[in-house]
Amino acid sequence: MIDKRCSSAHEAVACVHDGATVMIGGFGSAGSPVELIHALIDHGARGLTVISNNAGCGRVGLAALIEAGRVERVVCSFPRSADSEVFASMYRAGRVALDLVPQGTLAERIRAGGAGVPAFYTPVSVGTPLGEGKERRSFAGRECVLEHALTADFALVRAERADRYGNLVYRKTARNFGPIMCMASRVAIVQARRVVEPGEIDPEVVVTPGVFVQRVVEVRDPADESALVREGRRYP
Amino acid sequence: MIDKRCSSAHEAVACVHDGATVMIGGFGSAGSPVELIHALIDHGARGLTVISNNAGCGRVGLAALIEAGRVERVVCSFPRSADSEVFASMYRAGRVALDLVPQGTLAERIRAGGAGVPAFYTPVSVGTPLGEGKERRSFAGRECVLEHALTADFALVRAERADRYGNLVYRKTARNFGPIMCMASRVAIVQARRVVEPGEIDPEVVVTPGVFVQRVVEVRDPADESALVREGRRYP
Amino acid sequence: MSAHTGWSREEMAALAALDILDGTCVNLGIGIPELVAQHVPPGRELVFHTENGLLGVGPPPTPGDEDADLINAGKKPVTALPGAAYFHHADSFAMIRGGHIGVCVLGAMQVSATGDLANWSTGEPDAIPAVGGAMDLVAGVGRVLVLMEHTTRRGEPKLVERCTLPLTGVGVVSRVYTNLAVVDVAARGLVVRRLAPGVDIEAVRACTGAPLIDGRDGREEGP
Amino acid sequence: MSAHTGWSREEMAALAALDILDGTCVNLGIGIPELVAQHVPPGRELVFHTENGLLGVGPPPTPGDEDADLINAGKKPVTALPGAAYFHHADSFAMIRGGHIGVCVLGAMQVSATGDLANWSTGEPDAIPAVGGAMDLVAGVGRVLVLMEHTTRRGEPKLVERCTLPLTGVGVVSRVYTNLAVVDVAARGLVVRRLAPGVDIEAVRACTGAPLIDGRDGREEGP
Repeated sequence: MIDKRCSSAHEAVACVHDGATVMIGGFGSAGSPVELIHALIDHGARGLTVISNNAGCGRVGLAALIEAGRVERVVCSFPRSADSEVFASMYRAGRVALDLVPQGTLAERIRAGGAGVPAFYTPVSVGTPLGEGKERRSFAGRECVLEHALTADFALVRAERADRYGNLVYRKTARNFGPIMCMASRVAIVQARRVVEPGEIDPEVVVTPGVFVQRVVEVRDPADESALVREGRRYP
Repeated sequence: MIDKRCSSAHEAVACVHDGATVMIGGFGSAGSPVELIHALIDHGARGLTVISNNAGCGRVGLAALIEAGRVERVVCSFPRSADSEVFASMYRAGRVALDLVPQGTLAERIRAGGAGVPAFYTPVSVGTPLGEGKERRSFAGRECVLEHALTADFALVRAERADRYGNLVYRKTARNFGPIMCMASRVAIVQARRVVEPGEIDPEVVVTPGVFVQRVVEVRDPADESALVREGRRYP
Repeated sequence: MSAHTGWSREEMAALAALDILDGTCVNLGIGIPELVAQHVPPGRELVFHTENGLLGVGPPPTPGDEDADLINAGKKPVTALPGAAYFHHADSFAMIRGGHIGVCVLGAMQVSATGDLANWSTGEPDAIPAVGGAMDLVAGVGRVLVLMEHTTRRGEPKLVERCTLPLTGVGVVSRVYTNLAVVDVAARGLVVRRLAPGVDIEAVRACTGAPLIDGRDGREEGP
Repeated sequence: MSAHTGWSREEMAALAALDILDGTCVNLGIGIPELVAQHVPPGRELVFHTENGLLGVGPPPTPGDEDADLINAGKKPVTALPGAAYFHHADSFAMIRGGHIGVCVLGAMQVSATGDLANWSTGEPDAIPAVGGAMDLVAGVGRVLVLMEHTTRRGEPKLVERCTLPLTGVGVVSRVYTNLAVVDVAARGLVVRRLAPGVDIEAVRACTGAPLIDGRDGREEGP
């Protein structure tokens, strides 16, 4: 029987090894898999490369993972926000490296990684500092750059509902990077507010088919990361 | 007010011009927009390039469009089936040209066209006759070919429900090429079994957001193309 | 001339909103551009896209009704209108890069006479670089409108011959709305289409870093 | 030796099914491979994928319950099991090309000693060329199993040194199940793993177009 359920967030992330590349879902706090990230901090894996849209807020979630010194490199589009002091100070101290990628290029590179497309051309970033050093080519008179697929060993993703096959639906704009990160990672680890029986999710509305998901853990009352940040919480 | 509804299939396809490139949804008969194709036959546009997975069955739908001599070229993955005599005889008579494309490459080229990606690399077709003449490049030791995006002037697509914004949901495996063809065409023309009020389609389950759709027509009882073929029907 | 002479931010947003055709799908950048949504002229329906995965963005929720899972690209709580749709990031940027979004309205640090845009980096060595979706928007959206003050707080021109700050895109801006003027980026240069009340074109030229062609109604043909 | 000596098609399908691990996501080609779904050993759960947009394909519907909108890649009516999911073609082939489908089972016209596969074109000049998803499957799926008769109807070998028919993919086949034998494509050549009851390896060699290594249990180490 196929059963991708884990009994705890700690069990779900136990497979993450030192030096792994980990995609982390969420756009700001929406969709941030806070419980999985905290379990990963407890787990202790280090030397991680994190691929995520942002670089964490406050001193919880991804910011706490970075603060704990576990992250060598962040690949993201927007590591700056009102509450991103942790990344800023670690970056300025040379303790974390940054690959800055335009947001749509980041999303498309992740999708390409999941879809078996090793590289593609895009006009985005041509003529800008982020386009420098990239291979150029013109299509129908438009200059483009070559972009390479991103893949990861693991993805940490928050969903709304899941079943034991790993089928997922998300909630509102918390969907964001979850579906493509599940596609692009060897082991997609998902926390869902509810884990339901197969068939309870209408096959027409599944957003992430189970084939893209390897581990599922129910987290009934996930923390609202933005609330934790407002309250000044830190982890651990 | 945004209102993409048309009062008839004939009105919906009236904009198709001679020489246009037209994507036609469906996989076999599932999702084939029979009423729109028949309206296009009545409309009379000729010199068309059709992009579709198949090349029609029996003497209705796409087969009838080809039989009427309106199609100069078909871009597809599988123009052969038990009931595809029309394409076969027109092809052998030199009256329709064929670009044969592996099915996944066809789908990805269409998606790329809709997503503003002019070209991408894929390992599919390397070392085969369909890979001959294509530009080659190796990524991580794997040989790939360069594939170019496909776009179209128009798409004819069948959906299950639509609203006046053009939001769409599909039914079962009739979804197939519809979503990506709406993305890749300048004017996506959609027949839906029901056109509903905005808000009646849950925003979480929309498959094709309205921004990809330009025209919507309600066809309450669409013909089952496979039944028409079994019955030996022809159009007109 | 003070940066706050002329139109208010609200007025600038209203002017931009007036120029967006009925039925257009619009992406609004963070900051002043967000005000555009409040100034859609009566009788027009625009659909607002936010790149974090929602088409059909509605007004902010009433206090207490915020939903942490329903935010815009600026990470502010929003609502979804009837007829909205949620989608993932790759689909969202397929809309942008694929040319399906008709207009985007962005803030800017500098705009050049040829429509180059600089709006993502101050270029300062200790700044944390952050680009978000700006480069994707300017590369993919059909018409890029810029809303900005005419000069920096220190009075330096933001409309310039060439941008000195790191670029977001090359030749991408269509029209600029400042507190002083509405300026088109045309093949022959920057063309003033409209001046704020009480503002003189020579005064605008004095705080602009590139030549301005006077293209106001009755003065000259459009580009 | 007649092509119909040895295992029946049902037996070949059952042998292939035995080799597919619990929990695998499987794509079945049109024809003999479709039989594999009926021979999943008790206690194993496989998820069947059809490239036209369904994961969780169930058995054929009872007559009268067919749904024209619910078909497989062979355009035959199917059902969807609890836990199924529908998706569009680009997502479906993202699963295939992206390596998410563990096994595919295909028919073949020829398989070479190095695992080249020819299964889409007879190469005849008047044939209507049609490729479908075969090239995508062999390029993307981790393990490609072939189910085929050992020879053509005219008795010609289908396991050959080099394919003479147009290729579907180069070096893609892992294992071949014929009516006579189970044969692995290994680095050192074709290795016979099992023979059908009453079939002699020399007889198999006689109707095979490439050298066969005898790798049956107890005879030799695996590749």
